Amino acid sequence: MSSSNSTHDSHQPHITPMWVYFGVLGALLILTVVTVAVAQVDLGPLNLPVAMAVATVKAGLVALIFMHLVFDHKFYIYLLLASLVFLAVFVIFCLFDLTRRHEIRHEVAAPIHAEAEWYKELRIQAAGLDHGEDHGDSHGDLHGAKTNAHSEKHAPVQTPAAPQH
Amino acid sequence: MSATTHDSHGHPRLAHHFFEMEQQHECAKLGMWLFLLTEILFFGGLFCFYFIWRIMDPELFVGASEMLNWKLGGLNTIVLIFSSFTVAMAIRSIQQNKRNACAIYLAITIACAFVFLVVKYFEYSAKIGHGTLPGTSFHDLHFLAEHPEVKNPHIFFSIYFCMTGLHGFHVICGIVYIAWLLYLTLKNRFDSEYYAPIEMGGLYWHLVDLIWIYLFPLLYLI
Amino acid sequence: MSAADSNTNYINHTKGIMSWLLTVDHKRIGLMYMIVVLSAFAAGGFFAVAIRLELFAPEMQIFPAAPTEGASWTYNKAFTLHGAIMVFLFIIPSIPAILGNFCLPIMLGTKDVAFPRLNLASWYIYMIGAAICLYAIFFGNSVDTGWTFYTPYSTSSSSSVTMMTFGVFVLGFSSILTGMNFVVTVHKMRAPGMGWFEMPLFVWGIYATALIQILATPVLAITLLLLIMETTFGIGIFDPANGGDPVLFQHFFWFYSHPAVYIMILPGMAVMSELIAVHSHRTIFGYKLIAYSSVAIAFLGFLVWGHHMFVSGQSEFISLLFSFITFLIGVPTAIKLFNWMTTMYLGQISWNTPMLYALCFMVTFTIGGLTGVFLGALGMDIPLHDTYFVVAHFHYVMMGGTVIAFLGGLHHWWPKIFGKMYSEFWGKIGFVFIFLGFNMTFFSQFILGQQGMPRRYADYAGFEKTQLFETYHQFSTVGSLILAVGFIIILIYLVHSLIAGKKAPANPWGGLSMEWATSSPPPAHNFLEDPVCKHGPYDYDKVRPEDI
Amino acid sequence: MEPKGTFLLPPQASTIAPEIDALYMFIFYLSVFFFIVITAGTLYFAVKYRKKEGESFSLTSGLRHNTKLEIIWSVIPTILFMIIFAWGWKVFLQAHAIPANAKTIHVQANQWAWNFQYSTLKGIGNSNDLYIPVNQPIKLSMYSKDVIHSLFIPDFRVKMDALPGRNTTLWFEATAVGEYDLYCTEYCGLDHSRMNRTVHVLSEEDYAAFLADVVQPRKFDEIYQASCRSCHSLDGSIGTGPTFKGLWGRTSEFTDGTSLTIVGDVGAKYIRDSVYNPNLQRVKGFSQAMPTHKNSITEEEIQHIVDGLKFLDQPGEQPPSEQGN
Repeated sequence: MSSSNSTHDSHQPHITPMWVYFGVLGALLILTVVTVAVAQVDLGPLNLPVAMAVATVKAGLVALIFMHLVFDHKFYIYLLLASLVFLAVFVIFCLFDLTRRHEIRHEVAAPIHAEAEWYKELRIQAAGLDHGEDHGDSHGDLHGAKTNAHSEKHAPVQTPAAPQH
Repeated sequence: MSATTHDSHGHPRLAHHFFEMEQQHECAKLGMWLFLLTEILFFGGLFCFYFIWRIMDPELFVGASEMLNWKLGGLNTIVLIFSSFTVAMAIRSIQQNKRNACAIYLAITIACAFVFLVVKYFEYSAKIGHGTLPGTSFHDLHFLAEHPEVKNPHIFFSIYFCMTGLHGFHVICGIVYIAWLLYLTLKNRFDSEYYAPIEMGGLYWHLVDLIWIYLFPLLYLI
Repeated sequence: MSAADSNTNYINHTKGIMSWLLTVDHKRIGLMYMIVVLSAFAAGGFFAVAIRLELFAPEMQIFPAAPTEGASWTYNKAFTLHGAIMVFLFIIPSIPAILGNFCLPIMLGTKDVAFPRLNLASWYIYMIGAAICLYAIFFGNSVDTGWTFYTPYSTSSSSSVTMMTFGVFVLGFSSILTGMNFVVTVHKMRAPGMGWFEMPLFVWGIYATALIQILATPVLAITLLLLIMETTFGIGIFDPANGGDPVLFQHFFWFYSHPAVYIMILPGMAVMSELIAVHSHRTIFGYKLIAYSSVAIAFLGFLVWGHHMFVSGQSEFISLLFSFITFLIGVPTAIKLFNWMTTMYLGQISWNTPMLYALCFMVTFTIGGLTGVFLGALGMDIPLHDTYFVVAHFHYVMMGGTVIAFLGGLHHWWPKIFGKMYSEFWGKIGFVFIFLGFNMTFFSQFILGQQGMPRRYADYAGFEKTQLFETYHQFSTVGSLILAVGFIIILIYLVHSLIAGKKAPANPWGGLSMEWATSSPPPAHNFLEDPVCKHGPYDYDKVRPEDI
Repeated sequence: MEPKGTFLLPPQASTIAPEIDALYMFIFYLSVFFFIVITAGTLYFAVKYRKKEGESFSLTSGLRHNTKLEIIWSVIPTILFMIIFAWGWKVFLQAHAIPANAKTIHVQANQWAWNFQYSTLKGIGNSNDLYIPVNQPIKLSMYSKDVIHSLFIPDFRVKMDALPGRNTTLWFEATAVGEYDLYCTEYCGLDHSRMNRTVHVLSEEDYAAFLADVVQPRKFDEIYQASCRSCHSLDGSIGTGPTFKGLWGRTSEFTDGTSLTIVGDVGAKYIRDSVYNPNLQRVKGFSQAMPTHKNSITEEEIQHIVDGLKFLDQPGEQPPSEQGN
C-alpha cells in the first residue's frame, strides 16, 4: 500500500554469504577469549572500560551482521542508537546525582556507603567461623570496616543515625 | 475480506489489511525492532542498577565477582554465540527455501539454549547451597569471613540474580518460540516469500545473546 | 460517498458477544476500550468526589481517622486509588487507546492497524492488569502509598503494594504494545499519496506519544519489578534498611513517569490540532512547527524527570540541568498555543460543542502551562513543591488539557463512531457545567497551595491557617460537585443520542481528513474502495468539504 | 509584630521569603500578561470569525505560516524562560548556601512526629515544636528514622525532605517573632496530615530562657551510659580503660613515669583533661584507645562526672547535682 513511500528499495531479501557468518562466529569466539584473557590482568580503573569496549565490539558484530543491520535500512540503526542514547541519559543522570549530591552540603551523601544493619549479626557469626572466640577482634574488624566505608569517599560523611557521633 | 483489493500478490499468508508480502514483512520487522527497543530499556534499568553500584562501591564488585565461576560463564557465552550463529544460518536457509537445513539449525539452537540453562542450573544451585542469595536471605558466612572489606555483598548477588534471572527467563521464552517455529517449519509453513516469524525469532534470539555478551564480563570477569 | 447509505457498518456487520470479544477490528477494539476506560474514569471520579467531600471541612468527616475492624478505608487509600486509577487506567489509555485506535488507521486511509491481533491482545492485557488492580483493591488490603509508590514507605506499607504494582506492571505492556502498533502503522501503512507531512496532526501527536510509550514504559516495568523484588526479597536497591537508596527509586520512577505526563498531554494536543483546524475551517497555521514540536516535546520529555525532585536531596547541579531543560520544553509548548490561536485568524469558526471544548482547552491549558513555569524555576519550586499548587497545576494540565481535549474529541468523532448526532443544546449545557466546575475546583487550589496547604492531607484542623484553608477547600468541593453533575449530563445525552439521536451524515463538520470521507459509522474495513490521498488534511483554502 | 500575608502569598517571615516572592511576582505578572494575550486573542478570533447561522462553508485563507511571526514567538518565550531560569537558580543557591554563623538544630523525623534537638548531646534538649531565635540563621540537619518526610514552613518559604539513611540540611533566618505552621509535605502514611507542628520564633532573651529550660546537662548515669560504659567498668573489672570503681582517691601511674592521686581540684582537672585530651597522660598498662569527647560532653557535664565519681563508692548517697531531680 505505502510501497510508494516505503523506505525499502530492493525487493529481494539480502542473503548473506556463508563465509561472512563463519567469519563473525570465529571473531566472536576469539573476542570471548580476549575478554577472559584481559580480565586476568588487573588494569585498575581501566578494567571496566576495556571489558565494555570488547563487549561492544562483539555486540556490534552480532547486531550488524547477524541481525542484518548493515544490510537493512538505516532507520533500524537509528532506532537502536536512540534506545542506547536514552539508556545512557538515564544512567548518566542518575550517576551524576549520586556522585555529586554532597558537593554543596557535605552532610548529604549517598547511603550506599553504609552497610545494612542486619549484617552486624552475620559479621559476628562470620568472625566466629574465622577466629573462634576472639570477640574483641571481631568488634574491631567491624568497626574498622565501617569507618573505612565512610572515609573512603570525598566528603566527611556524618552517620545520620546519631548526630553526636 | 475485500478479496477484490489484492489479487496481485495472492500469497496465502498475506493478511487482509496488507497490500503485499513486502509490506507485511516490513511491518513485522519494524514491530520486532520496536519490541527489541523496549527489551533494551527494560534490561537498561538493571544495567543502571549495576553501574551505579559499580561506580559508587567498586570493592563490592571486585570481591563478590570472585564468587562466580567464569569458566561456566565463559562456556555459556560460547554456547550462546554459537546458537546465535545457528539461528542466523536458519534464516539464511529458509531464504533459499532449504526447509530441512532450516529445521536442523533451529533444532541446534534449541539444544544450545538447553545447554545454557543446564549450566545455569548448576551455577544457581551452587550459590543457593552456599547461602549466596540475593537480598536479605543472603547468609554466606564464609564469604563474609573471607571478604571483610566488602560491604553489602547481598547487593551484588541481587544484581547477579536479577540480571541472569531475567535473562534466563528470556532464554526460556526463546526456547518456546523457536520450538514453535521448528514445528511450523516441519509443517512446511515457511518459504522464501514468507519467513517473517523466523526472522523475528532470530532477531529476538540475537538480542538475548547480545545482552549476555555484556552480562558475562560485567558479572563474571571484572 | 454514494455507498454510504448501505446499512451495514462495523457495528452491525456481525452480531453476538463473541464477535466483539474476538474481533480484530481496530474500531471495535476502540469501542471496547471506551467502555472499560470510561468505567475506570467513573471509579476514579468517585474517589475524587469522596476526597473533596472529606476536605469540605477540617477534622475527619467521612473517612475514619484510622482503619478499624470493618472500616478499613482511609482517606489515604482513597487518594491513592484516585491517582492510580486516573493515571494508569484512565488518562494513559484514554486518547490513544480509544480515539487513537478508532481514528488513526482511518485517518491514514488503511484498513486496520499493522498488527490487529496484537491490538486485541493489548486490550486483554489491559483487562488483566485492571483485574489484578481491582483484586488488590477489593480482596487485598487496597493500597495507600500514593500513585507514586515512593520507597521506603511502599516497601514497609502493610497494604497490597506488591499486587497493585504487579497490576500496573501488566498494564504497562498494554501501553507498550499499543504504541508499537501505532508506530508501525504510521510508518508502513499510510495510504498511497500520503507523505509524512500529509498526515493529520492528530496522527503526529499519537505517533510522538507512541514513541514515548515504547521508550519509557519498559523502565516503569523494570522499576516496578525491582520494587516488588525489594519488597519480597529485600534486594537492597531502594530501601536504605537493606543498603539501598530511596532517592534512586524516585529517579527510576520519574524516568518513566515524567515522559508519561507527555503520554497524557501529547494526545490532548493532537486532538486540539484537529478540533481547531476543522471547526475553524481553516488550514492549520504552522503545520510543520506543530508536528516537530510534538516530537521535540517527546524527546525533551525524557530529560526533565528530576524537576519532581528539587527538594528530595538530589544534587544541586543535576537540579540545575533539569530546570534548564524544563524551560526548554516550555518553548515548543508555547509555540503550539500561538499556532492554534493564529489558526483561528481569518477562519470560519463554528461555535459547536467540540469547538467550545477547544476554546476551553486554550484557557485551561494555558493556565496549566504557565503555572508550570513557577514550578520549573528552581527557587520558586521550594515553597510550592508538594502543595496544592502542584495539585492544581497538574489537574489544569491533565484535566484542563487531556480530559477537556478528550471530551472535545469524543464530541468531534461521536457522529463518526456511532453514526448518531447528540443534542447540541445539551452539549453546550454540559460544557458550561464542566467549565465552571473545573475552574472552581482547581483554581482555588492554586491559592491554597501558595498559602502552604500540603497535598495528600486528610485533615487540616489545628493549623494557624485552618480558617483560611477551609474557605478555599469549600469553594473547591462545591466546584467538584458541579463538575460531577456536568459529567452526568454528558453521559445522559450521549447515551440518549445512541437511542434516539438523529442519523449523522458522513461529514457533519466539513472536515477534510480521511475519516470524513467514509460513511458514519464506517464499514467493516473502513473504506469501500481503497482510498488515495489527494489533498492535505487541512486544505480548507483549496478543497470544499462537499468535493471529497 | 507578626507579618501579614496577602491574598496570594502567606506572610514573609524569613530573609529568603522576600527573594522568593520577588521571583513569584515576576512570573505572576508575566503569566497574567501571556494569559490575557492568549485568551483574549483566542476569544477575539472566535467571535470575529465565527460562522454565521445558516452560512455554508467557503474556502478560507491559505495563510500557512509567517516566518517572522514564528521566530518572534519562539524567541521571546525562550528569552523570558532563560531569565526565569537564571533567577530561579540564583534564589535556589541562596536558599542552599548555609551561612557560616548558622546555629545547628538536629531534626529527627519519624512516623508521625518531629523531634528537634537543640544540643549535640543525645537525649537532652528535645522538643516536638520548633523553637528558634529571631534574626539568627538556623541550620536544620535532618534525618528520618523510617520513611521519607519533608519539613515545610510556608511562611519561611523553606522545604526539604528528611531521608532515612542520610542527612539533609535546610537553613533559614526568621525575621519576626511569632508562631508559624510547620508541615510534613512528603506523604508518609496514615497520620501524614497530623505530622504538623508549630514554629515558635522567640526573641533572643526568650530563646535563651527556653534553652536554659530545655537543654539541661546530663547526669552522671546518662553520660556514663552514653559515652563511658564500653571501656570503663563500675564493678572493678578491667576493660579497655581503667575501672571507675574507686577512681576518686586512687593513685594512678602514667606511661610518662609521673603519677597522681585523684582528689580535689587536681583530680577534677585530671578528669577534665582525660575526657577532652585523653592521650595527654595515659595510665600505665592501657592502650591509646580513648577518643576525645570534646563534641559530646560539655563543661557542665564534666562537673557531673566528677561528682558522680566521688559518690560512686557510697551507693546510699546521691550526688548533689541529682538532688534537684
